[in-house]
Amino acid sequence: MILEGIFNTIHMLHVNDLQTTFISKKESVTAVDGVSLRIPKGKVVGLVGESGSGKSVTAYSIMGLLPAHAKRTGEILWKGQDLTTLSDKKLQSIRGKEIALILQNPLAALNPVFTVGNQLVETIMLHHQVSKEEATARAIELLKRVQIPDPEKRFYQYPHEFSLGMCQRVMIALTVSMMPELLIADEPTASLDVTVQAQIMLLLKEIQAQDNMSILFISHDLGLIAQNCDYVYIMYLGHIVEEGAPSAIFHNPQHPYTQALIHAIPDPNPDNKMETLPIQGDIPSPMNIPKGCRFHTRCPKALDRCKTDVPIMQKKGDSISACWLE
Amino acid sequence: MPYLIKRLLSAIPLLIGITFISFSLMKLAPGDATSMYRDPSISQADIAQIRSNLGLDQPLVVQYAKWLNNTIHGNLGYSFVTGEPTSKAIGDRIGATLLLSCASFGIILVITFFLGLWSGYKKGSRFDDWVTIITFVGMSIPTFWLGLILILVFSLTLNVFPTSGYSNPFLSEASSLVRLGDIFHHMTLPLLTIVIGGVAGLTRYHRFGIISILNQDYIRAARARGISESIILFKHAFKNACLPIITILGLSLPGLISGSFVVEYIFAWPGLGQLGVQAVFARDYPIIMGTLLMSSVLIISGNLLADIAYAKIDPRIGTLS
Amino acid sequence: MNSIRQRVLGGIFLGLLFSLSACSSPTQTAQSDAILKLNIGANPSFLNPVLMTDSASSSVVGLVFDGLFKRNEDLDMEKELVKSYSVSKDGLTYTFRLRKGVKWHDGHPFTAEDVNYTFDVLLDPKTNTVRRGHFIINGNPIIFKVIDTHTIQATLPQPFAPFIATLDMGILPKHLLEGKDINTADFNRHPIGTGPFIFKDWKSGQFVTLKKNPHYFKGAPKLDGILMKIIPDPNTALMALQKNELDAAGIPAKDVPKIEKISYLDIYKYSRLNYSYIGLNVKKPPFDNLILRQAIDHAINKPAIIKSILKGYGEVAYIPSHPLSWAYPKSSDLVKHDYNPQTSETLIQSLGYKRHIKTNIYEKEGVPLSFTLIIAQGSPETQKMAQIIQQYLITSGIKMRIQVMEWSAFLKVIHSHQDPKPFDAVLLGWGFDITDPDDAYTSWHSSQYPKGGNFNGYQSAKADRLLEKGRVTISQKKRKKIYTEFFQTIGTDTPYIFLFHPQSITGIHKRVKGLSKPGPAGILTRIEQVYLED
Amino acid sequence: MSKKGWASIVFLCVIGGLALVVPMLPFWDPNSFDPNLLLEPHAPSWGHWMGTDDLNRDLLLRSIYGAQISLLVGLVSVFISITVGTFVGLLAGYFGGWVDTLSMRLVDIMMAIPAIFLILTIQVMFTPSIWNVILVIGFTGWMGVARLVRSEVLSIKERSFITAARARGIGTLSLIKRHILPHTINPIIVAATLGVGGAILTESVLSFLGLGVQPPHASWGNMLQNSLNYMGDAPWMAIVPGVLITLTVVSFNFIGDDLRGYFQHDSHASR
Repeated sequence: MILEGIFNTIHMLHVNDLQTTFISKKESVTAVDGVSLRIPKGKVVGLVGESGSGKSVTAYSIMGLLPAHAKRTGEILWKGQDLTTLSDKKLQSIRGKEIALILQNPLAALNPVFTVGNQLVETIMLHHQVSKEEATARAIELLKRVQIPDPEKRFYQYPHEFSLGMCQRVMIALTVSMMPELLIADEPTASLDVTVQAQIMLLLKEIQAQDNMSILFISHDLGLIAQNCDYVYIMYLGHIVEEGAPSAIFHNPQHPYTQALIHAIPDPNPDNKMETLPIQGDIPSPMNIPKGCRFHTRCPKALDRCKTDVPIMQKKGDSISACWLE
Repeated sequence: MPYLIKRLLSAIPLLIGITFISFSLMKLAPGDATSMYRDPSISQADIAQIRSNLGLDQPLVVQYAKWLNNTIHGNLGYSFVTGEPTSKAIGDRIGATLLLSCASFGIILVITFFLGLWSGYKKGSRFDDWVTIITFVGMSIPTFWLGLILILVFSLTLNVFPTSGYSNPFLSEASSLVRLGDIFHHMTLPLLTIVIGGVAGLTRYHRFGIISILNQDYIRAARARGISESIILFKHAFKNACLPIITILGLSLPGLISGSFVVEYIFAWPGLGQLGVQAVFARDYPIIMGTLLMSSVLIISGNLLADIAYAKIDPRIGTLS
Repeated sequence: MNSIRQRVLGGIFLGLLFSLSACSSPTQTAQSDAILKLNIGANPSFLNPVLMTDSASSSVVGLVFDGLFKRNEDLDMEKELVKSYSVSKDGLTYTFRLRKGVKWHDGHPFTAEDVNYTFDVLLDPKTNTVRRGHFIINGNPIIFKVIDTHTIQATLPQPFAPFIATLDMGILPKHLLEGKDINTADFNRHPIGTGPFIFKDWKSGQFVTLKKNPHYFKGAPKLDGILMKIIPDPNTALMALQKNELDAAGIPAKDVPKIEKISYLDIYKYSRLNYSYIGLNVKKPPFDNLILRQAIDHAINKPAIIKSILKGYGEVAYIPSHPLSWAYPKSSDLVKHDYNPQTSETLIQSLGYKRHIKTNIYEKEGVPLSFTLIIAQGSPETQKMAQIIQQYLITSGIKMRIQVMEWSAFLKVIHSHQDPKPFDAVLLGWGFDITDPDDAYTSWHSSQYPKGGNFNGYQSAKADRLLEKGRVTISQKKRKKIYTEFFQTIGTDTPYIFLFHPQSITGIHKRVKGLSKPGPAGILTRIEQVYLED
Repeated sequence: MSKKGWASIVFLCVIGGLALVVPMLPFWDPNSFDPNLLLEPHAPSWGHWMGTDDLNRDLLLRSIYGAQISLLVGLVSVFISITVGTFVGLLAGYFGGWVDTLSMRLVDIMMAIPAIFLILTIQVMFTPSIWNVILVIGFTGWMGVARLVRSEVLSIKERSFITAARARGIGTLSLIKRHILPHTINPIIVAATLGVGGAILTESVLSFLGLGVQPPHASWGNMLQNSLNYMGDAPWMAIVPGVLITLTVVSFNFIGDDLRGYFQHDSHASR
């Protein structure tokens, strides 16, 4: 397969035909429908899509953090072990230690009533057999490493006393403290200012390189993904519609949705008059999924066939996409 | 400190407002303390003399000003009905009320804590369904009805608890341990009556709190770090869930204080509520005002304590110093 | 000793609840001491015979203090602190010789100074007492004078037959109270008297305990002490009786069959000195009409009410007196309006009223025959009775509305100073305190309206004359004749619809012995002779 | 709406329907009885499905009339609390400044006076009647609503559509009426539903103290008070109204709870 060709490495994570459904008394909503992903060791894999496309649900499905009324089928192979079959206890021992998660709003992700130090020490002591003093020392060390000034003082402060960017640094410090093999970063910079965004991305890449982590980088920002990832998945309404190397996706997108996403990126150069096709309409509700190609309701080039038949993933150009268009 | 002082100072106009409004309401009600002795054989001259002795013939504002002035000087006056100093009458009763309300408070908190936590955590489960139904029924049962039924069942039929009262007077010579046991024996049924209603109401809030907290990102993030469910529940969720509970407790303090009066009435529990209600019926103004002042002070200081506790738990609220 | 409040409230129904206050009863013996456990139903107010106004206090005060006289089970005035007395020929000067050797509970000797002090305090306007009026006759106070340490003289402004009957009030110790403000003195909560029991402890809202006075001048009581519990709710009190937490408790009539089955309890039934009635406002339509008042009297089946409300424990009332009183007329001298709906309707029709076709209510000139009965809140029995009366009247074509009022509001209406007063009719129970027919004076003399006890506006020159004559006549035989005529006048004029005299029903533990003859004063009037059998 | 919610609605419809229809039928009078008979409570039988009270009156019939009064007291008094509370809350929240300070001080004062003293004192001032009970419960229960509405208004005031409306030159009155009030309606509906249950309970306490609805008219509260003397001998007298009060209050609470869940869900979805 093409993937092996590109990376030539082992896959840490292999998601196979994942389907996640939220069941309630009134109706069931399938937020992720047949997603397959591979994440090789030491690489950054991007997952792109509009909000509501099922990116975060994919992340939570992998972590086993879905609410009780959600149902998950398919395989999630982590180093050959199917996470969907593991007991809660087993899963707990993998979370954090092997697979970590960073969320979009770093302030909300920190418990407001405990100090930053408390939460760091708690995590360190959970994953490493160290004394409290040792954990404290390590925590301060970590704060230093994620470039938080005055870490000895900051250690005793509460999350609300930190700026958003600082909070995200704390979250990264928390992640680093666990030394995971895979980090799932769910829009880690979406709530940050552009300048801070760059700093955080830089920090993440640095950490990733130093620890040889794998990252599943989830974002709605195709530009950010293209700059930072080794491989990209495009997701629309619970389906993967296109995947490939960033260069391929960016320069020769096959799926109309990917093309639309790329065209939606504003170009700072006024001379570069590329035709911009704004995506029409809103993403349909997952409670009311269109038949056939899920994108046909918004696709400018939709054929009759698109309304009835579900396209399958096939290699086209340099990437793999799911579209009936020739 | 300035915060505390500011809060305390702001309580003063509140207290003046409370007492003035109550005083006026009380005076608008027909009759006064002397109407209790209107009997055909009592001469009108006697009644008029007593009214003037008690100062009841003066205008409302004058009476209030006098009361306020005396109160500021630490003199709450003498009961019209018993001639007893108001402070002593209240002092005699407040112990019983505090005992009953503090004990019920403590028990309610403990039961609520586990019940709310678990039903919130197991939201939608059979356990949660039952807790929901039971708490709703508990909230909806009329207190006096419940109290009477408890007496009927536990006291009269099963004969395990005394019907009423605070202690067995024969035990006044017994060791303090025996006497304490006796008080608790008497307290069981009134306590149960208060606890059933209290637990029901509070558990609802606690459950809500737990559910909304368990949906927060920081809980998800903590789980993603591999933190165990028990630590999540008892450390991360618990401390946050305390915040709404403290608010509710602060708000429901007036209800708890005045609500226990029905219970005090049924079980002949010699508390402040009983004193106050009897005083309302007897138009015993000094006692009414004393009781009101006392409960207002309790309520205001309870709210203050709630605020302090809130600030202590929630670092986001400005520090007190 | 009935308190004033009891007399009013007293009414029968509330009285039922508190009736125990006047009596006492025994309990099971868990302790070696012989302690009698009673319920006084409410927290006492002043444990001071001059200031108290409630029955709970009087229950305690009656055991701690002695009066100059005491009313015995036959309602006669018996000498207590008085050894002997004489009255001057003109009926104005009474000389009382007091017992010697009587000691206060603190050991101080009792003298005439104490008696003098007690009446001084009573007459002092600064004292908040409602008893002053008993000792002021037509605006002039009775004057007391100490003759020697054990003799005291009272001088009346005019002859006053009921004087002795007011002297059962407890006497206060001068040495403990002189110079203090009696209204707020601590004495009122730690009383010291000369009576058979010594005050021990009062836990507000819980209980009062008394212990025996070993030096009591009539001999030490056989009981070691008395525990007076404060259980306001009568149902709770009844449960406490069944659980042996009380030795005696008043029993609601409906519970008698249940209590009768309990082998260790005895039930005593005895008359109480009161009556229940509907007071009609005779100053105001519709009850300014005598025929209509009589029609209503005929419309109500009193024996049936006694059966329903009192389960038969009571007798029909015809006049404002009690069959046990010496002044009560012979049955043949009573004016009776027996239950007869037919007579009632005939009387109403004679006034020109016609039944309305639709509502079936009598009306005249388009105005329906209707009125409002006000009752005081607090007694379920009173409410029940009002509803029964309502049913009787509706059958007779009279519409009666019931208005329940809180006590103070209720009293404000009936004691309003306007003329006519703003009510149509009230349902009340009246008690007698002084067992002298003169107590009718305050309720029926026209001078007592609108300010005073004559709240329904009954004014009759004939009744006034008889009442004035009755209080200055000393001979009991002559007085009985006067009052018989007075009661006949009242019976004919029907200002009240008299309903019944209820009985007190007390359940008492069998091991309580030494009970006195059951009577209006209860069964524990000889408290010093009461004992507990093991 | 949950199963409990539907069951509650059905129950309340049945009770409410009976309470509405039965008193209009000319067959029975719940207050009348034959005073010449021996009057005592009778146990449930074919003639009287739920037994009779101490005056031989049918408990089922009285319960239905009682339902009418309890529901009336509950609904109307809550309507009053809601009206007053909304009015005060709107004024305080919208105008702020001294209006806010003054009205919130008043709320603080009213809330710090133990409710029962307030109600007792007011109630004894007037002659007890159904309408006074309603007024007293209504005028002592508005403070919570005022606080709720005020905080809603404060948060709505900050939202951009209000600024936009202002920018379009919309007057204060229609701004409040058309833009602010509709947004506070959901929490008000929830508070009202829960309040009805509370008001019914308060009425029963007042009746227990003899200050509620007066005889011969039946309310569940005074039926319960009446039953206290017969707890041991005629338990049905206590059980029938006691259970009815509990079920009705539970029903209102269930519905309120469902509504709260529904509106919360709704508002999350729309944001």
